[in-house]
Amino acid sequence: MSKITSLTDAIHEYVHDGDSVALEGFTHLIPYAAGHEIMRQGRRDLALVRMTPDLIYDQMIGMGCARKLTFSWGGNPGVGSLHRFRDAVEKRWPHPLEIDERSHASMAAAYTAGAAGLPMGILRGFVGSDLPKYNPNIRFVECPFTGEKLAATPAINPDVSIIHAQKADRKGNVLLWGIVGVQKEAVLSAKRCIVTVEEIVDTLNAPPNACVLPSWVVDAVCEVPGGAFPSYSDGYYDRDNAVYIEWDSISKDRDAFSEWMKFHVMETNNFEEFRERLES
Amino acid sequence: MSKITSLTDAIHEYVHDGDSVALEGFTHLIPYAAGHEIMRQGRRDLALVRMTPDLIYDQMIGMGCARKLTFSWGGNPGVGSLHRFRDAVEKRWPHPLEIDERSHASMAAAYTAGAAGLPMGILRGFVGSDLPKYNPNIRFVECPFTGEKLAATPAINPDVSIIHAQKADRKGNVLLWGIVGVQKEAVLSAKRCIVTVEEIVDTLNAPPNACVLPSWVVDAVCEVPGGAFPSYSDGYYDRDNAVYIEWDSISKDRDAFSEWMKFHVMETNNFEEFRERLES
Amino acid sequence: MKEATPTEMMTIVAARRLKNRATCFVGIGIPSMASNLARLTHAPEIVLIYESGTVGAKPTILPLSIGDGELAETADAVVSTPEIFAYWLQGGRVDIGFLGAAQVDRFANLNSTVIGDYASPKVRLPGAGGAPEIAALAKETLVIIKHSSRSLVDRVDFITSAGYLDGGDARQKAGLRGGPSAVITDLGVLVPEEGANELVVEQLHPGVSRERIQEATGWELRFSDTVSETEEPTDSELSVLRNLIARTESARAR
Amino acid sequence: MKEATPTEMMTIVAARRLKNRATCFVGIGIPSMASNLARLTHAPEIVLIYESGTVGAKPTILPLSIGDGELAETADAVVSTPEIFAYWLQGGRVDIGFLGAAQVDRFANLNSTVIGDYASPKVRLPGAGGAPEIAALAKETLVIIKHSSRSLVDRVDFITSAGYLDGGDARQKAGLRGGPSAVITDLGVLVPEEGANELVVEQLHPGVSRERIQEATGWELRFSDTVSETEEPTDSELSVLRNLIARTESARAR
Repeated sequence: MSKITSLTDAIHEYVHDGDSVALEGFTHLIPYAAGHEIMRQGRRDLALVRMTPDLIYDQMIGMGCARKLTFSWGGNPGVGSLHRFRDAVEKRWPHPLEIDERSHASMAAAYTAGAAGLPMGILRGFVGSDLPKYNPNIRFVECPFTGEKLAATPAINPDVSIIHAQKADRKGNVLLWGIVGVQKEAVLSAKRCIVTVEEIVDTLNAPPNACVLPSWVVDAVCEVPGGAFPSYSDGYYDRDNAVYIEWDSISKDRDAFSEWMKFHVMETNNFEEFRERLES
Repeated sequence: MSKITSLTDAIHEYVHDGDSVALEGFTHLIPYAAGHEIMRQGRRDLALVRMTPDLIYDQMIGMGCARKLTFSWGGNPGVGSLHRFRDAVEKRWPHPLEIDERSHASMAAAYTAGAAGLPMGILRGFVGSDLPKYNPNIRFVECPFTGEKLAATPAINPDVSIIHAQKADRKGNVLLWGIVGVQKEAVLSAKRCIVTVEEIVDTLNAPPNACVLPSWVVDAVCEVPGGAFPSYSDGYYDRDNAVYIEWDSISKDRDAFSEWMKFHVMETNNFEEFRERLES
Repeated sequence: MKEATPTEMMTIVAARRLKNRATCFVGIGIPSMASNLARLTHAPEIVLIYESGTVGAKPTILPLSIGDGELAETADAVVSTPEIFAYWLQGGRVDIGFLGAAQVDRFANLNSTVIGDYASPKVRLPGAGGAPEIAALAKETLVIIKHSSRSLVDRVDFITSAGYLDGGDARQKAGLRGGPSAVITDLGVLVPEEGANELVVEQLHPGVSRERIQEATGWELRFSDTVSETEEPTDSELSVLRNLIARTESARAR
Repeated sequence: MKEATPTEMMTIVAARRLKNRATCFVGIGIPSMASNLARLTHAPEIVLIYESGTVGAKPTILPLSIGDGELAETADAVVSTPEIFAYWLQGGRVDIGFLGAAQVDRFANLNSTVIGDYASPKVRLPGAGGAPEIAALAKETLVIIKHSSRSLVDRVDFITSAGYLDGGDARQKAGLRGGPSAVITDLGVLVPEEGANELVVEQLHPGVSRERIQEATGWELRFSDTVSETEEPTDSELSVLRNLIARTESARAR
């Protein structure tokens, strides 16, 4: 299989039922097209990982792809709840969802540890919080120099990480810029990794010290223009806030949600067709 | 005192006898001018910190500024020994030098911890090495998730860090690029910090995700063109390898060293005069 | 000028607490509005850090999400998420953190996790986000919340972010410094009483009576000896804020 | 073509061990020369990582320092020093690490710290640098050292970087994988014998006798059953290497 491939083939080859899967992107560059393709291909029992689940995980949870969610903030930014996520946790619909709930700082430290080949990240955190009472994945270590108690968070090492970036070159080197979130860490902590990009170019012309992922750490690069919609790609298009707002009413009702997903995602062949149906 | 100031004033105000002082720069952007000014002002009992001591620390150690050195590699890159460093350790000249010796990876983790407000950094390191037998600053912690033994290194938090960068704007925001080493961490881990720059410009025009230090984390910015000589500044001048090679013979002999330092550094008023005497 | 709405009031009261050159760790919504209002009025050199990794953002319009392109474009530096939490928040560089929550209790503990039981919650809230570490590591935090007896409660159902825990020196004993310096609501301002660290009313917004604020609070409120009426928003505060919002809305409509 | 010098021989023998697409953590000197030679001959897609933070450097001339501008300009990515050690070396992305040392012993342990006693050394060497972690974390390491009875010793004065420790499975028991796969000298190539992990001679360079290599070694050497003579450098290897060096020297003279 060549490194530069179609999204369909990449998801088929690298995302398997039961995998732990991280789709990262902090508001910016969220890999929506890849999330849709995972649903289209009917993946099940995924252990989803993401700091801020966002709409794409709401959809995947509602469609029954996920058995578990590792996360730190599950809301619709600036709008309110993720109703499918809530329904899964509150009413176990479409089935129960195991949660591994942390904080942003500890998720970031956990990805960092994963990328750095360490079994845990350490941070000053969780003191006084009730989270450690409910999450056995939050523990504490003692500093052998000062005796201080520090929080420890187990490394995140997904079976597969997926990110969206602005550009790749024909060899599969990837360039992203702007708000880069934990994407580098998500890629470097994963066993396998897929990158969707706005475009494939002859040369990246990356500025010094830019966030570049060399092709040999990436398994598949897929050209998917607009693949972060309704999130955004700095330099390409803005966030479509209306979609985020509309999602609130679509997702509130189970039937309305299922129908919307069927029409827009499951019955389309790819992200382009999804966009067409959405805009028609 | 204004943020943008002369190097003389900055060293006078921020570097005190007895301080722990880190001058960082990995081959590139080594703050030579600042090191010279510290010697000119006759600072004593400094606890020097630097991954790769290089010629500038060889000079400071030989001139008797240092009581202690925290480091991971003390050689003249591509040339051989740092003779003044060796003389201090082997023969206690001009006086004994306490050493806290680590490895690159642990120094990097220690600066990172210092910048991150943690008392220690953790790494996979030192297993099987004799260094932990001699350095009580290398200890081990157990991962509460996997039971693995990981090396711990105490955070580095210098009293003052000094780096050289390419540019600052008139507000004192600093931009560096190319091989950036541990400079950001050195600055963010320090109580006080001085940055010398090649030039002060109206606007930085920093590319996205560039290494920028906002003015409010920097205490003093000093315009010192060529201030990294004989190291280099990417975009300004190359490394002067001849100076590195010549240093070997200058520094081998105590008297030759002392005379050279007196004439070139101690009897000059600033880095510009040093350069003139060197080239004459 | 038209009277301030409750949201405007909260925003202006919060903005007034921000000193020039303060470093603020800012979330979306009122915190972002308040700190940008401060930046456009009395605190031009305030430093805004958003958890998406933008340091020194100077947006001309308000961001809708924490990671809007506007923030990255106007920032002094854009760093990764691990770095923003490790070097900038945990590194001790944040003077003031803003926090919202579904519930705050009499010792200023915050809940943004669940209403009801954790394992089978009545309402599953979005969760912690950056809050526990902001609450623990900022030198000072400001809590902004709409006043009601469901949001200001005697005991939060779940402590997501530590305030003063059981009150007194419990927070300090747990090894935490800082803490909430004020809870700003649409009715007034509550501050932790020295020593006990129980929230007491320090300010009542114009037209709000002691009875009204008590009625909207889930515990028996105490009032500071120096309780005062909040100064009316000035015309300048109101017009800068309203211009900012109008600018934001017109930019978003495009 | 003029016969290979000892340094050229070491360089060529090291280069031959580098497979295409291998990721190499490279130091200055012979390692840099060898891996660039490999890149310019049989391994065009080899990935060179220098500890100064350059990933995928493709220098046209040899760097004199580990942080030459040439490395940054030709690299795919230039990252910070903490990142290069944490994400790239410790993260398990390095196939082959190169190490030099002042001393190597019969179990391939390396000393670059002191000759004599640590507290008052006869010779203070530069120290560890990146070596202990390269030795521990690269999937495989190659040691390059000039052969003499002072450098190939029965026991190193100080273990800076772990080889096979006391031999046998000592390294594995200590929790380390990988390990030195070869010690390449100007006289031959030594490899750890399976099981015992004692260095035995596997190759002798052309014209080097068993007696000569034994004389230059500080312990009683054993020879592999399959000991062979190193293949002569080809004209192509020699000319590419000499061109690279000439190009480097002429660039430096400018």
